Amino acid sequence: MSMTTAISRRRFLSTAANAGLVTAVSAPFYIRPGRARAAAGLADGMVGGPTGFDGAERYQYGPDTPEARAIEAVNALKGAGKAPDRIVLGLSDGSIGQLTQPFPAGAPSIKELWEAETGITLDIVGVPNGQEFTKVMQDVSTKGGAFDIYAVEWNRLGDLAETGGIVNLDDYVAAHRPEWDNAERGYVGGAQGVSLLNNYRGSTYGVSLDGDFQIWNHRTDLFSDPAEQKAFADKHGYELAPPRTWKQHDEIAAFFHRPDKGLFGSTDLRNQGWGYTNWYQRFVSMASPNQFLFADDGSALINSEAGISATQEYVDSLAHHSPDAISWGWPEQYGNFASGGAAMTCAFSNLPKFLDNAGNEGSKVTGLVGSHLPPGREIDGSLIRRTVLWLNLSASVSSQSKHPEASYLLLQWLGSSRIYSWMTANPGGYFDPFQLSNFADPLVRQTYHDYHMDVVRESVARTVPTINYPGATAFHNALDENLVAALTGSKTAAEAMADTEKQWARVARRIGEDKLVEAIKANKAAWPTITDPIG
Amino acid sequence: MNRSLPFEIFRYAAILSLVALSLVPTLWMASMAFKPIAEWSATGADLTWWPKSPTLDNFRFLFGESSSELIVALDRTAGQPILSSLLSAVFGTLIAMISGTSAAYGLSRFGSGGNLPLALIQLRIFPPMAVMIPVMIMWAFLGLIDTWYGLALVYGIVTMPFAFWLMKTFFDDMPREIEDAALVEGCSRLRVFWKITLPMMRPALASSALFVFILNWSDYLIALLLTTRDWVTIPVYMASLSSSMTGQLYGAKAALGLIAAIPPVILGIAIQKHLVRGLTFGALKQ
Amino acid sequence: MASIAFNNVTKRFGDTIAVNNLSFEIADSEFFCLFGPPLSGKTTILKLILGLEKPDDGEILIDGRPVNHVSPARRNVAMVFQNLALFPHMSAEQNVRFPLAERRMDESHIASRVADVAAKLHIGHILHKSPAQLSGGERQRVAIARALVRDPVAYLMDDPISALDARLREETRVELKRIQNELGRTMVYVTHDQEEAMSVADRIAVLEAGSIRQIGAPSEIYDNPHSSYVARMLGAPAMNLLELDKGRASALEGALPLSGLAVPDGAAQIGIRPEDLLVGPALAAGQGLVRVYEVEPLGGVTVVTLQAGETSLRAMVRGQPKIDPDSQVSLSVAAGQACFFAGDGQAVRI
Amino acid sequence: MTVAALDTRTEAMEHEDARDSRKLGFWLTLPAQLLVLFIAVFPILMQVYISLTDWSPLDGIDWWQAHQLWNTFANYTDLLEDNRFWSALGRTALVMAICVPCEFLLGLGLAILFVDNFPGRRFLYSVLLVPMMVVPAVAGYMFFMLFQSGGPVNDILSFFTGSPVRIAWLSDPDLALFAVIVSDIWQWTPLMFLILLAGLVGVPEDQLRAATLLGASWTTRFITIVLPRMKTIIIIALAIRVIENFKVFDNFYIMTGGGPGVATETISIYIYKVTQQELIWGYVAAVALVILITLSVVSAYAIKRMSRSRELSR
Repeated sequence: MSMTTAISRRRFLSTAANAGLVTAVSAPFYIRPGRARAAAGLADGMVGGPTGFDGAERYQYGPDTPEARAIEAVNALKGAGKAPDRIVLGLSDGSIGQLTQPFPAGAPSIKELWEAETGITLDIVGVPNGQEFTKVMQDVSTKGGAFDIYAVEWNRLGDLAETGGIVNLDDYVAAHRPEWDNAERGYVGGAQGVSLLNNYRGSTYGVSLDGDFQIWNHRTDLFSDPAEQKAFADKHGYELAPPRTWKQHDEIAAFFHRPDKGLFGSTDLRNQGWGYTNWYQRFVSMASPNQFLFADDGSALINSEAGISATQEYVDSLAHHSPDAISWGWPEQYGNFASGGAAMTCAFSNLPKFLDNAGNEGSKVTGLVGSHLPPGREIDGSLIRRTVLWLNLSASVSSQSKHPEASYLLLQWLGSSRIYSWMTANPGGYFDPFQLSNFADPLVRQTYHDYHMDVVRESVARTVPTINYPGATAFHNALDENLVAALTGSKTAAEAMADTEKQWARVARRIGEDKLVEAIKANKAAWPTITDPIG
Repeated sequence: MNRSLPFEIFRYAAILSLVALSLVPTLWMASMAFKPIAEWSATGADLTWWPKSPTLDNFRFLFGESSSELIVALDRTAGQPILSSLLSAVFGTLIAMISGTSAAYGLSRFGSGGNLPLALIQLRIFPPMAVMIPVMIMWAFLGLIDTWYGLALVYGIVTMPFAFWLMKTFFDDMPREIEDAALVEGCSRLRVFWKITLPMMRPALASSALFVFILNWSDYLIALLLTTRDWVTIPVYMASLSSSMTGQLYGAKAALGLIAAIPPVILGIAIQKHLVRGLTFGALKQ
Repeated sequence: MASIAFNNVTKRFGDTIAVNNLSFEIADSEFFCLFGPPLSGKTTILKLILGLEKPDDGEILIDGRPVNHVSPARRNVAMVFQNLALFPHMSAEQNVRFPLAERRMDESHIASRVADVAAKLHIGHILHKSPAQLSGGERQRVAIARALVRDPVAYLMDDPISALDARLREETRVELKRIQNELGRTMVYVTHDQEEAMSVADRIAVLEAGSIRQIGAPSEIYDNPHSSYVARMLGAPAMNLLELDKGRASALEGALPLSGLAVPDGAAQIGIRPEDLLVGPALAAGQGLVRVYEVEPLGGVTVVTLQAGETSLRAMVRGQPKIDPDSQVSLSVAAGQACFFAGDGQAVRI
Repeated sequence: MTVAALDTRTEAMEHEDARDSRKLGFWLTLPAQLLVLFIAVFPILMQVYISLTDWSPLDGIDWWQAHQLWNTFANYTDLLEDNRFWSALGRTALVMAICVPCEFLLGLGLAILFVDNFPGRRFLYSVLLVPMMVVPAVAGYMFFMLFQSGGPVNDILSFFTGSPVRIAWLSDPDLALFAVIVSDIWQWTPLMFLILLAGLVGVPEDQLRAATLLGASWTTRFITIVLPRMKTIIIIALAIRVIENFKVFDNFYIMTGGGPGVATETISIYIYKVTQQELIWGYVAAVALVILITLSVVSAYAIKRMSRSRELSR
């Protein structure tokens, strides 16, 4: 299958070198990229974009698009001698493939295209998964200047902005108009979506390169098995189908939980830093339209009936999880699901892209994956279904970059609807779709599967942000520590919530309460209001 | 000692079972390194002790040949991290051995050094994690972040106490008359150290250097904090070996783990006969 | 060609005084023996001469020149250490040529000197071996060769042959004496073996606790010890010492007639060498007798141990006379062959 | 034959000679002294300074401006109430109290089994040293897999018990602690074995033989002759492991990340998390200084004790 064609490193290096060479020699022609490249297969009226494969024109751009403006502005900087020879981008190891591997067959890679259009080398430095923030803080606190662009979890945006380690991008946004809120192609939820993903305290500090919305998956072979359906209906009195409520979810998971046969009911619980997406989903759906974590005055709302019962449910759900659940990371979760080890799971939206993939010979669930909306609760006559945005890679420009504007322009080019759709369709990395144009794109839909894409789009509309203001990690660590204590039985649900509240108060004191209240308010604006009908 | 038959049987049984037990993790790693992806990708699901279809794919992958099954693009092969580990551990060992050995000699022969022994013990006991913030800031100021020599310098300093204590006991053990003889026969103090003492200490130097090297080679924490991209070491690089499709690349990790065991094992074999004597801190003098 | 002199030299190690205000002179070309029990300061004296230790007080002169501040390398003194101190990482030949090579002599000169000394000590056939491969005697000779290979002003030897077996020791001793004679060089020789000291030395210095008790030719010290300490140090079996009470050897209660001897005033002890203690048959009645405790025939002489009350005496008798253990014998002292010591151990003369 | 006279050099040169050898000692220890100062002076001064402030890299000001966030001793009083810190410290002590004796007893047992020659001794001896050569981070990954509920450890247990064992080692706080302790014991018993074997081989054989002739039983011989002779080496072996075990990080962190919850969080992992995730560096500095002072006092005392007992035994 051509989708999975990987190129060898050596071949890749030589292509990259050639591209660089050609550009260097002919750089002057690229001040107006469109004209120079028209002969190379661009569609009529297009000034840039990938070529060489069927449907390439969807990712090409005409003049006065965010992508074209970015390229033009970079080349203008270049002409003025204000552009660098290379831009260093620190990126999670697992995502690099999306920038360096050509996709689909016949296409250049993202990196090659950027270098061809601008003549600026894109130097991608891999950062181990999970160490992104550590590496960035090292660079910020030691003034290392190793990167022009940092790509870190979205939750850290507030922390990073407060360090002064990343650049406020407002002026560049105003000057180059990325059109992120475009109603047809832009972020889900328009300006609200942009504020959710890219802004901190009203200013743009990041450019989202990801859509880490936690999406539910199930095994279609199990759910459509007549024998299973009959057995389930006999037992619970309703049809076996992807769950609409948490109660159904827990019953179905318990029904399928057969550890001695290598099948777990659900596998969304994971270890430190990953596991509480499940808790979040249960907690925020406790009120209509949302159960918030903090009140407007900054006091925590978790040590409450809602918090305790969400925690109790969360602890009880361990019964239908892998016994190893709380030592797993997502890699173990994916591996288990790929080997057919779970009936349901909640994961990043790329799970079907990787595991329901004929190119993945290790996967036993190819063709057997289905997606469904998050379970919810019936409150005041409607169904509150909520999921969370967790992790999500965002790129920011380092304050130490000598060429912040050129770096921003790379991000504008990369993060705009046409190039991003093309990039996210590439199965070689973690970047997931999050823009309207992504969800509609046939190539993306082919990679991510039709059945999944619509569920993702609808889940996005039901997504609440996790904590993304200063102290995010400290808040999450305290919550995590207490949740695990509850899971392992060393604390009751009530004790866990009470202790979390105490520790949160201490974190808040250190951060500064004023700063926090403001950030909490800004964050609240990004919470969804959509509700579903019952039944 | 007793040589009764039941005793001998018990002895062999005890030895063999302990040896077998200690081998389990290593064998598991070795078998993992030669397993194709299908045999390790699912966590614990398909437990096989031996690779059903042994392959060198994991090693090939580390050195740049990407496997069609793994759809993962490494931004670099294992070559650079191996080089980084080698350079930083070797030069760290040199720094530790040179400064530690000469200080040990100075203290053993001339009583110089004052509180050095205590300072060195404290240096060794102190968890490096607790000073990493100022060290990071210092290293940044000196431009040593993400360089192999910056890493080698830290390694040299934190393992120097080991080199110092080991070598000091050897110097204390060495008969003074041999050096005296060389002095009488026309050598200067420094020349005695160079021509007589050091060559005589070759076995001691070799075994001390091996232990210091193993300590440096094993480090994960310091390299994690002092390198960012060009000079990450093997243990840090190992964290990069994961793929979006299959999760942790245990096969590749195991293969790299096997490669990482090669230098210490080779050194260990090379100095095997001095090994036992090497770590006793002079306690055998009696 | 050099004399070596100590002028009021003192050396302390912490609270211990290793060498106490020592003054003596070793003549040029002399075979000088330092003799004393362990820890009496013998080795320290050698180290002071070598410059491996610096005196705390006093002055050391070599050939009349003060050398307190001269480094060992420049004193041009050769040394054979007690534990030999061969360089274990070098072959025997490299060991032997080391002193010359360190002095940057030219290769042909070195080669001929090494060949010379190897021939002299009969070690030509083992030069290629490493010290670990050599026997004790071979190592000894390599160490001596390393000292002899160059032309120092003096040779110092610290008990160099103590590790050898008796026969080899005797051979080497003779050889050393011969070589020293031949080279005509000053030799300072440390030993704890009185026989060795007696046989090779031109002069012996008897040491006790960092001080020299007596210096002199072997025969002079043997015949005329200045103190009971020195008297007992030399001679085997050691000199018999008996308490005197009113001119009589009190322990023997008249069994030892001293009437033929002139006992000087103030003498508290009488010293009789075993060969001067004459054993005779029990003859005259009324003569005190002593019981024979043990008889050791040694070939040329026989050592007879006698027991009188708490006191035991040893006599050395020529040949192998027939004396039975537990028999009673009479004793006498050879004419004029007794020494007398005062209460403080100093010799008392008439 | 010519006789070389005493080397004649100027007095000045001779005096220089004596000074040289005194100076040599100074120069030889100098590099080590400088390196220690280099790694100690600035970090300690900086830690003292920022430990009195609320400074964090998140504040966006450089560390020397930390006085703007002066809090006097707030970090130190916080430390007194920081249960996570104290429990991490207690856990580190607990890990040490289990690991070191286990490694010691296993190492001693192995050393006793290996002290006499037997066919295959050399080979088995080399095999036993292999765990020491495995990079701890690698060992961490390996043990993570070994202890999965469907992993090899349970497989072996199933084999011996005859019924399928599916223990979730790393998800249970107590079992996870057990698992990381096992990995530490696996990795470091060989070192103990190596040191103790050297000690055993060093016990003079004639003493043992004499005791055997006198009819002493094996245990008596071991307790009355072997152990006393090995006293120093046992202390050294224990000291090395106590020192290194106190700092344990790599394999623990990779196996469990300190989890589940904080069940395997040692002091190094605790500091790592607070440093790298919560970024409250002023507080970390206070923690570091408290540890430094405690360790200095303890080690100075231990050295004094040890050198005294050594003098006594001489």
